Amino acid sequence: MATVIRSETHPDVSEYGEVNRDVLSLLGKPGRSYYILLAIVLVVLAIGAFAWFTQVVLGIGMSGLITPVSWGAYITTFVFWVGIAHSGTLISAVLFLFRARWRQSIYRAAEAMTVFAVMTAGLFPIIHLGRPWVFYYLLPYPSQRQIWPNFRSPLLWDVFAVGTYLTVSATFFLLGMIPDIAAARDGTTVPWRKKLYTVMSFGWRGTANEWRHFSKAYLYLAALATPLVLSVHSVVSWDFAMSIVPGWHTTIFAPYFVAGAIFSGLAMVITIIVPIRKIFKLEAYFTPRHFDAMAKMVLVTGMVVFYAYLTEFFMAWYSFETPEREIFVWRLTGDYWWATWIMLTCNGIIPMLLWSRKVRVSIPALFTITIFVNIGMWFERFVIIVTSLAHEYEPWQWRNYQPSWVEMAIVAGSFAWFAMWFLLFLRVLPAVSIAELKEVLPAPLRRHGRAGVAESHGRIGPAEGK
Amino acid sequence: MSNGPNRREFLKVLGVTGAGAGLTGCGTGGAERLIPYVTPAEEIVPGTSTWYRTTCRECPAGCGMNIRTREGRAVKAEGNPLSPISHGRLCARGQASLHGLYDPDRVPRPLARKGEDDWNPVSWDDAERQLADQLQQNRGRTVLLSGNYTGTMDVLADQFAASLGIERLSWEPFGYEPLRAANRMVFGVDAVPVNDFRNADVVISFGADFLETWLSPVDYAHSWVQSHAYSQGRKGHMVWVGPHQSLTGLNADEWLPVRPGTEHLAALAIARLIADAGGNAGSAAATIANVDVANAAQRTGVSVDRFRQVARIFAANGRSLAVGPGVASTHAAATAVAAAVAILNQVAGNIGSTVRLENREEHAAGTASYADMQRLLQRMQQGEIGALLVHGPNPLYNMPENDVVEAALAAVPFIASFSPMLDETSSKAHLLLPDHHFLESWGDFVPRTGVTALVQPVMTPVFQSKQTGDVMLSVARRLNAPITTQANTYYDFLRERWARDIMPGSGIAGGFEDAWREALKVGYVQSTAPAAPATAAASTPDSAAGMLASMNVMEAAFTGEAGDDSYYLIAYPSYRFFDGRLANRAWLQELPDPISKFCWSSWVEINPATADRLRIDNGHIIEVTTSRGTMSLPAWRHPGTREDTIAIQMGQGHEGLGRYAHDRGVNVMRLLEPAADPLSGALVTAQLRATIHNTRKWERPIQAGLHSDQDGRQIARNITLEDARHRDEERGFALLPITAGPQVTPRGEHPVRAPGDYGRGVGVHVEPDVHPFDARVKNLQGSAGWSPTDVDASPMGWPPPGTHYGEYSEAQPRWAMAIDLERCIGCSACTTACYAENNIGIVGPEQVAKGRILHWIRIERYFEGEGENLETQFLPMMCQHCGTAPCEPVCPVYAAYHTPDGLNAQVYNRCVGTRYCANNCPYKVRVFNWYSYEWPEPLNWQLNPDVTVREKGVMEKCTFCVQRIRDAENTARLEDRGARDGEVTPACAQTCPGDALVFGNIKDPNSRVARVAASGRGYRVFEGINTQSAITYLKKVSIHAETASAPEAH
Amino acid sequence: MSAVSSQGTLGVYDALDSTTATIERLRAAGMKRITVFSPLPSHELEHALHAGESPVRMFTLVGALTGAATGFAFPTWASMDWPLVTGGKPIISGPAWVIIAFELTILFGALSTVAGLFINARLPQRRVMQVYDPSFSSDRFGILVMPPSGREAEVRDIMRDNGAAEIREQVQEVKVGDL
Amino acid sequence: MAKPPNKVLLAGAGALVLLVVLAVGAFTVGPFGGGGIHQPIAFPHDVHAGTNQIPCMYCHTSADRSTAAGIPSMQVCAGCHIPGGVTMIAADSTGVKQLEAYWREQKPIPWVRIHNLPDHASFPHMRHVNAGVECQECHGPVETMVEVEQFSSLRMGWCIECHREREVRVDCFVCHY
Repeated sequence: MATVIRSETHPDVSEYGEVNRDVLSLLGKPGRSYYILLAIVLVVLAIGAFAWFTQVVLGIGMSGLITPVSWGAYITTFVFWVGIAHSGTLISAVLFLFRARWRQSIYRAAEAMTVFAVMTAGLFPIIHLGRPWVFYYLLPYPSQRQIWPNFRSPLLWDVFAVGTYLTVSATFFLLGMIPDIAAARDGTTVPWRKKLYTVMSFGWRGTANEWRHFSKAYLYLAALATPLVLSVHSVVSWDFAMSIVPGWHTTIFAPYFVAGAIFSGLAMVITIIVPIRKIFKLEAYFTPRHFDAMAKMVLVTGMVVFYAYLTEFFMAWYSFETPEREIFVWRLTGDYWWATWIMLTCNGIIPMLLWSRKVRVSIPALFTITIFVNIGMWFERFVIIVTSLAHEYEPWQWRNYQPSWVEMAIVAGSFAWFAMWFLLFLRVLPAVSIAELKEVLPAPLRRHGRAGVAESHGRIGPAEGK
Repeated sequence: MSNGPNRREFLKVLGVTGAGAGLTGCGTGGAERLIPYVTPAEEIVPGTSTWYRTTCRECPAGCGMNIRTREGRAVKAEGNPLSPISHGRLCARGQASLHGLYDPDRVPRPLARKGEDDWNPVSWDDAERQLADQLQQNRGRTVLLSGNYTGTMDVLADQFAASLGIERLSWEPFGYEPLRAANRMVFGVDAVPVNDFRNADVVISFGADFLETWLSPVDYAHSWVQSHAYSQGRKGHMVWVGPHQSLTGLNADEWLPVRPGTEHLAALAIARLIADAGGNAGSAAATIANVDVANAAQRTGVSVDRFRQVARIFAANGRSLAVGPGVASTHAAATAVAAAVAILNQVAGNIGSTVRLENREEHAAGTASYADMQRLLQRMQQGEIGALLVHGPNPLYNMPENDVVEAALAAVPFIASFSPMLDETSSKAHLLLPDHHFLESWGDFVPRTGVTALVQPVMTPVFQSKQTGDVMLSVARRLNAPITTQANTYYDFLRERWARDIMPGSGIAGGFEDAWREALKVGYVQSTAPAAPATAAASTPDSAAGMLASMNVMEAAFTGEAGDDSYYLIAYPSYRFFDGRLANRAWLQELPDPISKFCWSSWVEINPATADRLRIDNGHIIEVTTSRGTMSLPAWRHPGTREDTIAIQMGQGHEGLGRYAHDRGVNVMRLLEPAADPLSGALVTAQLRATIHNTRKWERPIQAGLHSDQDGRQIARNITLEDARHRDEERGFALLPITAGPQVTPRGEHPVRAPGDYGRGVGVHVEPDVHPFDARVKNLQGSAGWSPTDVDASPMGWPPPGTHYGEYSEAQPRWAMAIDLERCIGCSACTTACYAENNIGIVGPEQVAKGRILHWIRIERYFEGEGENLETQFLPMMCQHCGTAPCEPVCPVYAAYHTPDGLNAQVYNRCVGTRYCANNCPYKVRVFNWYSYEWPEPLNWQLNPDVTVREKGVMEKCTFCVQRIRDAENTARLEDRGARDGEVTPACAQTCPGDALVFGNIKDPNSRVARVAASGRGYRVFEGINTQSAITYLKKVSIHAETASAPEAH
Repeated sequence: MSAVSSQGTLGVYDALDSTTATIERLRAAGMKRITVFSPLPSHELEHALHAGESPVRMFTLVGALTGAATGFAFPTWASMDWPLVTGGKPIISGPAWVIIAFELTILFGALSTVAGLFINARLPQRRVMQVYDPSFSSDRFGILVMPPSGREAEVRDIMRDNGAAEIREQVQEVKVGDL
Repeated sequence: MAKPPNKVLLAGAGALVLLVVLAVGAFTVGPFGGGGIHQPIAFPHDVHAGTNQIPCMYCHTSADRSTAAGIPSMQVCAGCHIPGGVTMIAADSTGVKQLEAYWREQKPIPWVRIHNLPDHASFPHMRHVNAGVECQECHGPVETMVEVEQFSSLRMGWCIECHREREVRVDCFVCHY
């Protein structure tokens, strides 16, 4: 034991067994604060559920939606959650393909976030329907009516895109977790956990053969998930861009939305990981290096988004289209100026602080900035959706929208819904990837020393650069 | 004892189809009962419509009506195409008469007062006995206060009154006393003039809102549009003189915003200028000679040049007409205005041509003036009246100084009201004897001399009401009154009188019975001998002479403080509620007012410049104070109001009447002093100056259409007369016909005029060209995001290439519409007709304020310019049935798609309510059922059984009345032929008084719509988006339009 | 008498290099049926085992192609089945199908990848082998060999020589109950 | 090679399938209102239309000229059974006695609707009758039914099937407006 070789990303973790111990310790009996938090979340969720119930029984008129602005907070929140979902897949799949070293400890939490965010997002298209009880008309299933849905509609593309995204991201999430659940299975004595993990680990034993196919399957899933992540938010953006609404009908929407999604998703990852790291004392796994890397990506995507804003204004001016021009002037100066300026400040100006490395490695600063980004990104969708509809072609039908208590309760409930799943996830499933973390730790070797490391460095070596 | 409608009685006649088809569920909830007729009425075939002719009694105009009934229920009102009054059209009030019939707040049965707001139901027998007792006791001390009785009812009331010692008083709040007084003075004829708008190329209105409420608005609107609208290269002209523009004023080409109270000076100045140029002043020469034009200009605030201009047009044309004053311009010098108008007509040589002085029976000498009413109140207060019978008028609402009216009513020991509604006055009565609604009644009415129209019941009574004529006869019999009739029912009495007076020894072979049947089928009879035209009297009475001598210096006084925050207060009649009697019609409350677009409320109209000065925005709550008190109501910035004037509409602010009218807005009468015009006895409505105070409180205005500015988007366009002429000539048929079109042809046994007597033009079909600039812009837009059009962009171009598949073939028709903005007067009758036809939900004030009104067709009203240059454009906007509809491809479930016959369909039962289609509709004509809207019993009886009732969560919009298309197709099929042009008319086009909307298959080049759409004035809204809409608008021809050397582009 | 016995020898290791070394030696000794347990995927182990390319990729490819084909064929068929024109667009609106096809490519591809994994890795397993040690999912490696009868000692020696922390003999490959 | 799936999994999948089936089924099953419905008077269609060969349109008079086929007025019943106020033809039967009671009171018979088309679908009888569709094709062999039962499902697929077969319009807006 002459030299102890340390992982560059996780210098405070040295042994495989330690990873298992640390990670699986999260699955112990939660403390009181956990239950208090869960109770609060459930209360908010119940309020949201009640609001939805009222809306279903009485009619969608319970929302603040009106004739020109027939999409509002629901679709805003839908796009928001789809956006949040994106970073999870990005971190797990895209960074996996790019072999980014720093993803291992955070990707599980990010992936969980993806799945839960899509589960949350997926509710909103149903919530916002006038007749949610016939939502299944949107599904292409054979019925006695002999009629099929309209494949030309961007909303149907949404059904396909979001449905695929939910399926694939959930698969990716659950599949990637199989070895870890096996580890949890092996490490627990609690009967219900044992049962659950046995089922969810599909009898995983960690044989070399299983690993061989698993690695490949994981790689191909990652390869499929990467274009999927781009397509989903493109399709969501086409809900708007395929229309002829001034302020919606623009070709830059797909890349602009994807950048925005990654931007907001990464911000959300930071927002979530900061408290988890603190509460569960996972400082050894979520190091400043991780935050620095994520903050850089937030900065880059933030600048793409801000550039897209400016491009929109330029194109509106350049188009010489009266309605197009006026909608953008109106956004800045009209009745919803505050929303627009919240969006510009939170997404365009505040993230500029991340140019400073000091800010990037300061956890409290990052936490604050990412919360602003989350707010800003919600308002970005609000601005796009509401201002465009409130100020369309026909001046006679210009009218402003104001969310009702039902909408606010449902939107708050959606956060609770997401939080509920996340809280349950933290206590039930391994929140940090055990197997993959081991990959970035130095392999346990009989013969220690440089030579041994060099010989077996493969993917394990700590000596590699970033 | 239920106070509800006669549900069971009704079911007997319901027949076989369920009332009001609903979308909810699949009919699995419980077994539905089928109630057959015991003995079927001969003409009723279940599932088909039966039409009845009758006469509208919602206002004193008396329009001929066709009522469509299904299984014994009246479901739709339309104009009787044979009627010389309605010309087959109706206004919104007429359309809404069904809501009077099915008003859920009608007094369901006779009621006797038990206490304050507490009533005992009594039998008709009891009620009549009580009435008879009271009449017996109060012989000689009884007054019958009625509305405007004409014809047989007048005869009966006379007999009834004479035989029982009852004094009669007929009073209409809109009595037009100054017109009668002035004609008495100038011509010695106590008559309201008959105005021939059809032959008047130039019209000057001194505050007469003849398109809304003035005398016979449907007739006038129809006739005026014929002469005024651009046609075959020429166009009429209209000048509005007054401080405030009502709907009629907004339709004028020119506005002379004279100071309130000076309309007569303007009229005299114009008359003087015409006389100077050689006009024949006749007996008024002396009056005219005194007129100082410069002085008039100074006092009215209008330049001499403007007067000169107007005078030149008015005189040079030879076919001109001056009308006025209206109710709103009845100020202290109103009689002088009427006299000056008469003089102006005389000078311009219109007497005998466009103006005829005949005794109009409905405004005959018997009609009481406001001053008469004041005297009656005095007598009531002094205890001279023992019993008061009220049938029609609602003095407690319609007269100022309501405390006095209330005290007078309280001083009468016995009041019986025949009102079918518990209005303000009848709620003070001791006995309620609800009259039938006119659609349940027999009767006749004389809308104009020489025309006697029949009123016949179209269905069995909804409630246990009884016709007042029957009550009179029955009571007279009980008291053994010496009446000279054998008739026991009013029906018999009516026939008796018709056999005696109207059609004596009728020349028809079958005798009276056949003649009677024929009259019922036609709806009216015309007397053969025309009334002798009145001639100017040789001498004028002394009072008149005095007035005529001094009228050139007369100026109506306005009381109240003069000052910076004090404004002339104009109270003007409501197009929707008339004098307020129709305020409980939910359709009318929900109908955006044609002027302000407010619904369900009152508002005060303030000039935008004034409003700016006081920092008032639409929706600010304003306190308006006069000597009679203060009222708070929302402000609306109306550029058609003088800066020193504010205006409030009459008709709202009811304390009774029913759930829809109660406590909505304010009753402006409460702000007025009880002043009567000394010469005519009319109520002076323009009398006060009011102060206004901005409370700075803002409430969301209950208004449809918050923006009156087109924002340069060229939605409602206009064109100069020269350009319109030029463009039509370019097309090779300068004489493009758009004349009074074919009426809807209601099937059934009633004879109607044969269609096809219209197309007198040249049937040349020319493709509407795309202006080269438009084409270029379209291509430019292609690079900015829009697809350039590469398919036939005309409305005939459906289906576009690439979509020919399955049933989509060239052989199918394409239903389309042409809308002539020249002919749209903004009256919104189409909107109400659409509500009636299509079971559109009534959402109520809160929802309207949010913007959830469900109208399928709306009238957009845009203002441009200000002051004398104010240009108002009305534009009916409904689903454009675009060939490349943006709403369709975005629907994920095919609820929106295009039918093979070119309709933009909305399939309710498929709709899941994503509302994407509404977002993507540039015209914003799709409306959404935010809730399930319900109709209280028995309003739901009106629901059209051919149209699905929509539930919550479903998108809906104009369907071009597809049920009528299908109906016509079904009928045509039965007769083994195709549908004929003119056979399908949507409800909106059917009722349009101006015939602005033309519907048909545009693929048929000979169809009327194809020919109208080919006009040089044709354009389509937002053509640049390439929606290829099926609706072609024809530009309004305006003197404010810019000469189009620069072609307009979107 | 070269039948493979149903009883095996299990070597448990603490270090990766000793595991790989043991495998190399066992292979050199001609041992077949070597089952290796590992807490993490490791190229070294795969390399030592001379494992071939996983066939999962074929599943992915076939699934994805099926998805793409379905994505074009199904909307086309469904639109022709009941042709309804929307917005004046052709019944077969090719460009719109691309999105459907794309999503189905991913969906089918992903699902068949999972199927490929499950089929190839013989998952799910209801029960786990008796020999399985919970530490295999934590920090230890295991090698199970089914030596031909008579060569058990040879196997044991190889394991011991290459640093096995523990050697269990005569273990059964049978599966017993839930873990 | 896969082992029998876990019981929990199986149960979960089963529950999910059941849920979907129920949800879809609840909304797609058409209105069947035929069985077990009894009319106020047990009117024997088999006797009238079968034995006595009375044509359908003798009673349902408006089927060829209106959207509604029409329920015969009581006058039609009375015309045969109670001509001139004297009860004849099967005067002893319960049904005719019941009819007589209704007729004396001049009260309509509250027949129960058997063929209940959803309200958002319009079905013009005349178009179908005039196109040569026999009543029986939709209403079944009424002339053999003692008590009329719903014969066809009246679901959309059933309509469409026939429309496609006969190559008539299947455009949504033909029936739904």
